[in-house]
Amino acid sequence: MLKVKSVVKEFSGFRAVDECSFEVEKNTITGLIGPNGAGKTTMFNLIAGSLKLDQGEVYFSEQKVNNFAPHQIARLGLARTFQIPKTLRKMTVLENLMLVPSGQSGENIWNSWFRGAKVENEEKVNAAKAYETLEFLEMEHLADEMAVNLSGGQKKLLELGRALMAEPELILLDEPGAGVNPTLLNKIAENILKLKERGKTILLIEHNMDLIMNICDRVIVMNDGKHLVEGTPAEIKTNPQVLEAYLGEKTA
Amino acid sequence: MALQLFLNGVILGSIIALGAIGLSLIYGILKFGHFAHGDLMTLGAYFAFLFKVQLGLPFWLAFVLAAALTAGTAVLLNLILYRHLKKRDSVIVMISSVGAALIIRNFVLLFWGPQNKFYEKAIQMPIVLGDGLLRIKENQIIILVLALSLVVAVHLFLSWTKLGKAMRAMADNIDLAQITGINTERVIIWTWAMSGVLTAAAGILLAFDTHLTPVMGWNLLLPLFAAVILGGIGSPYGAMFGGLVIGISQEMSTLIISAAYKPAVAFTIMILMLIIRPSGLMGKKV
Amino acid sequence: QETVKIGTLMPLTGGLASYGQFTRNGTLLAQKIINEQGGLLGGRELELVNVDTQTNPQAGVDGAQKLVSVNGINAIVGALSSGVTIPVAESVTVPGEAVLISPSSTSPVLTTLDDNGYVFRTVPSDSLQGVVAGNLAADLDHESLAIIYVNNDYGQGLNDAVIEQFEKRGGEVTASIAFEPNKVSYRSELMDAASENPDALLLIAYTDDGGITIIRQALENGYFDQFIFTDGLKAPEITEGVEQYLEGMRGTAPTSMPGGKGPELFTELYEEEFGEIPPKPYIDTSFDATFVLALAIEKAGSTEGPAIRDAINEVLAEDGMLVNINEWDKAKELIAAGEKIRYEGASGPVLFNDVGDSMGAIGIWKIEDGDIVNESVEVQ
Amino acid sequence: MLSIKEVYAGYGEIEIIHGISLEVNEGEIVSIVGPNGSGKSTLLKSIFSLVDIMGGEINYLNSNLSQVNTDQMIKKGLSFVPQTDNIFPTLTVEENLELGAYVSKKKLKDRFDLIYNLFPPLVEKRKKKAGTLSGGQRQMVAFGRALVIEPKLLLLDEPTAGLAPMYIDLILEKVAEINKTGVSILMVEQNAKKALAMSDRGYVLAAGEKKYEDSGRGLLENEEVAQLFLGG
Amino acid sequence: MTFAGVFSYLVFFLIFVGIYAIMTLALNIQRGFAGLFNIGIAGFWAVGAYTSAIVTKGPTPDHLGGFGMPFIVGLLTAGLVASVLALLVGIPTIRLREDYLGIATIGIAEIIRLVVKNEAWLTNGVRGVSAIPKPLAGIFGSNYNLFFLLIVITVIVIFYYLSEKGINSPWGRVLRAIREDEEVVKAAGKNVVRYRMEAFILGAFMMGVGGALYAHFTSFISPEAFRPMQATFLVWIMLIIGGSANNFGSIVGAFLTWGIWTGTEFLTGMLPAAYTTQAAAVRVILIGIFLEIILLSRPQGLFGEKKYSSKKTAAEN
Ligand SMILES: Nc1ncnc2c1ncn2[C@@H]1O[C@H](COP(=O)(O)OP(=O)(O)OP(=O)(O)O)[C@@H](O)[C@H]1O
Ligand SMILES: Nc1ncnc2c1ncn2[C@@H]1O[C@H](COP(=O)(O)OP(=O)(O)OP(=O)(O)O)[C@@H](O)[C@H]1O
Ligand SMILES: CC(C)C[C@H](N)C(=O)O
Ligand SMILES: [Mg+2]
Ligand SMILES: [Mg+2]
Repeated sequence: MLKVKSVVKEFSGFRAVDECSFEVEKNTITGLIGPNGAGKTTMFNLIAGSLKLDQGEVYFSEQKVNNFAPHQIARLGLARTFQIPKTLRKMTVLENLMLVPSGQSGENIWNSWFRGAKVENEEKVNAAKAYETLEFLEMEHLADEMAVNLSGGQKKLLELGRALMAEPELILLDEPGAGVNPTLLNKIAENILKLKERGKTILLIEHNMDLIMNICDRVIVMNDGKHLVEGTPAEIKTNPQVLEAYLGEKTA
Repeated sequence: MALQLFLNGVILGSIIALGAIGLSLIYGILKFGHFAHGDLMTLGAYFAFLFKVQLGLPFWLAFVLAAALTAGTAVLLNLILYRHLKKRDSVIVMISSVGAALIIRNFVLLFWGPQNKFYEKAIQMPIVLGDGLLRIKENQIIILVLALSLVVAVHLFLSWTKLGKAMRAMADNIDLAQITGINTERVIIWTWAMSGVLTAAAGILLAFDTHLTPVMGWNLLLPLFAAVILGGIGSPYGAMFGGLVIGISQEMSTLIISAAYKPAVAFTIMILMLIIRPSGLMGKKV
Repeated sequence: QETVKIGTLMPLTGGLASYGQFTRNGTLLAQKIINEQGGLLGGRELELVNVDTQTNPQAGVDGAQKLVSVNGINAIVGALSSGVTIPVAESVTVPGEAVLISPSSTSPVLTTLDDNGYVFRTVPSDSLQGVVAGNLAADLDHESLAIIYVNNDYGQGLNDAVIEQFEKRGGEVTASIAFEPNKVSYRSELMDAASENPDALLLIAYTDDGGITIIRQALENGYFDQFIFTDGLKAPEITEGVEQYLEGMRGTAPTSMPGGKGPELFTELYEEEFGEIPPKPYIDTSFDATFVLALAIEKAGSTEGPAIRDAINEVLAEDGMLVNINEWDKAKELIAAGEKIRYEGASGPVLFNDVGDSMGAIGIWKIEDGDIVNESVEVQ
Repeated sequence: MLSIKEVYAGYGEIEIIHGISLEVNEGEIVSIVGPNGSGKSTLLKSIFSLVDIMGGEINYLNSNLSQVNTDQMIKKGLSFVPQTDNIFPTLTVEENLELGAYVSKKKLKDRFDLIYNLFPPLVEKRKKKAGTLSGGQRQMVAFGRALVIEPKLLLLDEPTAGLAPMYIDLILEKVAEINKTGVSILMVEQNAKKALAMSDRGYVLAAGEKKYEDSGRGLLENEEVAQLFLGG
Repeated sequence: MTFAGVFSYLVFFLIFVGIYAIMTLALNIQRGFAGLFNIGIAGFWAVGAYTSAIVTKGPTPDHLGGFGMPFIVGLLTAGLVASVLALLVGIPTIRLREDYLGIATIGIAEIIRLVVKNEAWLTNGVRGVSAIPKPLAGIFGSNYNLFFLLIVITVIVIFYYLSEKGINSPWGRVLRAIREDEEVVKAAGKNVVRYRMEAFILGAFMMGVGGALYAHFTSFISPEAFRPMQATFLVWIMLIIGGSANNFGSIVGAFLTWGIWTGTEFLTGMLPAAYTTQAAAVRVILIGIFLEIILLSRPQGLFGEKKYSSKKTAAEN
């Protein structure tokens, strides 16, 4: 599904990602963990096309996507969330979601001028889907709220919602749990599992070990921009390198 | 010829630099392009005219008084207008500054009329160097010396007081600056006052070199912005450098292209800059 | 009773601001005389509606547009600058069928303008001034000349005419450079003009939007010390602060024809009303333009454009009955009696040829003790 | 030392906090927990007048904060780490820390060493612009900045969000340590269990109102609270 | 003034309001909806005006021309050339941060003004292009302005309709989203640059057409007509006063602002001639003060930001 090969990214001489390689199997939940500054978010940005690779290759569904523009990769079926939530502030929550699906014919100005009926119909379908997503996130009551008025956690949920609307094959989630209330977090975990049931593939950055341990099939650990180790959650939990670099003695 | 043009460019460039420093700081901290900056420059020049010609004070005193009055005006603009619009879209503040520009320019027209004015009616003959290779007027030497001392003064001010750092911090995140204990209101006032002084100086020196007209500053506004962008928004040193580059390249350009297109040089450099390195030569990477 | 309106396009700001106030006085004086002597068209008062052209074609056209299409005015005095008059004529008054009389636009282009006979002027064309100026330069023993001229039809026309005459007299024009108004610095233009060390600079400009700046910058950078000026700079303002350098410099400008009592009478009436009359040109011709329009309206018995146009040449004739500038009453009686009029105007007798140009004289003026004095007159 | 009385606050016309009262006493650790959007951050911000205060009173060390300039508050030892936008991105890490000492006269080099000890990853980033740091590193800078002045009362808005597990425990440990040196702490945490476990007292907010108020332990043991707000 | 006088003044006034309203609608597409900070309106305006003038005028020795095309061809060509200009300007700058784009556009507008000023073979330089033909001149006699007003209104109605329709569609939603956060839109698989470009070009097209209407109405254009104050900032003031991102507000803003701009002319017209300069200055000062008062008291504009939405409420579902 996703293959990353010896990827390198430098920021003015500093190697944030350093010859890192890994693979993500179809229809799995893969955790990507590592200390702060290990290069996880940077790796996401490279995969999603928000940053340009210095070296290496990225394959998505067998296709080489090195240095595709973000929107091109998104169209191939990749969705991502942002670690620090980004919202369309002065648009409603519903619109935030309805924006996402690609190939809407009304996104072409000529169609919106001259093919009103077709556009209308598509919009209805689109709206229905958005409501579904909101229900899934238990945010229906916020449908008409401006996104700017959401709290930090609600914004994280909206991030997730947008990723869902894209009907992606692969979803990259950057710390969906950070700052989220524990009760809600349990729900997010359930939802991620449900996504997997629906056949999606998920790559997940998270510092919340409970979440990682409970839902991941495999876990990849990055450190200093490199691929450190990889294995099942249970293996990772007891790996001495991981303990030292990431979990700290106590958690073990 | 090239040497002469270079000298002319340095003179124009240092005037632009003086104006651009304040514009850049305001842009950085308050996040809007201050379109009344050129007209503040005009106002400064006319204040000096008031003191020097109409009231007959010596030049240095007129300079100081005019700078102080212009600084006061800048602070006042902030108090009456910009402060209240701060939380709004930066475009609103920008439009408000266009309004302020109109008011200032027409205030000048109202009180001093549209005709060209001079600090000294009598003209000054140039010092001719190297067998006509280089002509420089005494006034132009004064301009260079004054501009240089002001730039040094700004440098000392920014590095010896904590103000420089506070300004940079505010340019980054004004709310956080406030909870860090920076008295943001006061820093903003200082910023305006400092820009006021510098821009008045720019206006006075420009008029000193040529003459006063109510549109002198407005006409220089775009080169000022070009200098700011070239140097990187929010960077006072960048603005100085940008000003010089703009001034020199404008004047030297007449060697290659028609003088009529001189003003276009500033924009062209600016646009190239935006394309190649949007953060400016000395600006922060964003 | 409704007033009869005449529009005036006078610059109160911009390059010719220092002329506009006085030329406007000229029109006001005509208005005063006419209204004191019973108005026109059976006792209606004459009203002048002025628009400030800002010496700027755009503002001039916009203003004229309003005069014609909003105020319904079909007779206009103006504009001063040829650069304003020509577009006003082409874009507004000719298609709008309004009569336009310029008191000062001297560009030769006006002669050939395709105007359906709606455009007149009370001054001679620069084909005359150019000859006088070219001769002046040659008579001053200049062998070479640089010309800097304002980039409009006036500057260009006069520039061409001067070159032609000066070269005819064996001189060489080393540079001829057009400039844009309202720049802060003209050093590059001056540098070009001075590059071949000509004997003098002939400057065709208006005072406030470049002329004075060019003179000062030419002097202080040592580019020129000999100058010849034209009608756009015949104003004492140009010498302020540089008196000692300009002493003895000469220039040309249209002036009143010698003989005839119009000019003297005009000076007297003007000074009675407004105080001393400055040595600037076109105050008298502005008076005349207004007076002639009033005559034509009276003759036409209407304020419609075509009627006024036709009436102008019907009412004025070389061999008509003499009317002085303070004899509006008499003029009305003569018109009522169907007589033609020989108008002995403020600038001399006013008569138009079939393209609407009038005859005239060019004077040579000189700077003496910082003042402008008339030296001699050359007649066409 | 800090007492918030019946405060109403919000953004523009929207009222978010509906009359909340809260106390922090000398030497205490107090935690605020609650669902996302319940107004926790807004409440903290209201202490610094960063939001619109519509009613009530906030007192710190016997002075009414609405009448005091922010720099005065800092001088009196009040320090705040916001939840978001809590660093100066174009300034270097070191400059960020220096700004923490803005109101004090002396240079606090020894404090910096203490902070670098606390967060070793920052050492090699000293001269780097803070905006280029990873999420977790930024959090460290923000925390560090607030510690520079030796605060008397430290306000923390989710100090552990986005941190690697080893740092979560570390930070909470440091918080406890700092508290031992006499600094009072008021913090908002989503790591609610851990936070409450170390707190003297805790508040539960929901929908802009105070729902529960008890000792840390008390709240942890409260079935209802656990069910609704602590994830069972 | 007589009734006829008042009426013809009103018509004249409304034509200018209409031309400005077109500019404001166009700016609203760029700024209000797509967040594009164009302060080079004057450039597009000038290009539209000159294009139509050159295309429709008969042969002249003064500048490029002699095509003698019909008015409607002039309008469309003006819109197209302005669009091409937008494309060219947009290629390097449209990706930039919004205020950079702003300063780049104002710079380009100035360059255009310099070109218009200096390339006499093309535009007749500072002397301007005069005698630009008026469509169907001579047929309507003294009611001509009324006819022209109808043309202007027709153009406004078309542009208004297209703009509203576009903005309430998914296309508009993408634009508004870009204004909020580009990254999000990119992550959703949309080509941000293309959308911004479309909005920029569409707005430029409308500005070009507006410019053409202006040229044909005044029948004379020169570089002076395209100074930043009248041709750019006045449009901005109209947009802000009406309320950004609000098409109706844009039109009302144009009406009010132009009303004040010209209305004060009457006041100053009543003063003696000796005070003309002062009066003109006082007039502009008053306008400035009025603008500031509006900004301070109603920064969201008279009509505020309209809530455009591709789907309005849950109820519809
Ligand atoms: N734009 C940038 N310029 C320079 N350095 C950068 C930039 N972005 C990231 N870095 C550096 O790259 C490294 C990796 O950052 P990244 O954000 O990928 O970490 P992370 O693994 O996501 O950490 P966290 O868990 O704290 O979010 C960090 O040291 C950071 O300072
Ligand atoms: N700038 C703002 N303008 C308008 N409303 C806001 C703003 N910031 C927050 N809100 C609203 O205030 C409410 C409380 O937000 P706050 O950030 O205080 O929540 P919180 O309890 O800190 O949540 P979290 O745990 O998710 O950080 C939310 O409903 C949010 O919609
Ligand atoms: C008033 C005059 C200087 C005008 C000049 N003769 C011209 O035709 O433009
Ligand atoms: Mg990260
Ligand atoms: Mg919060």
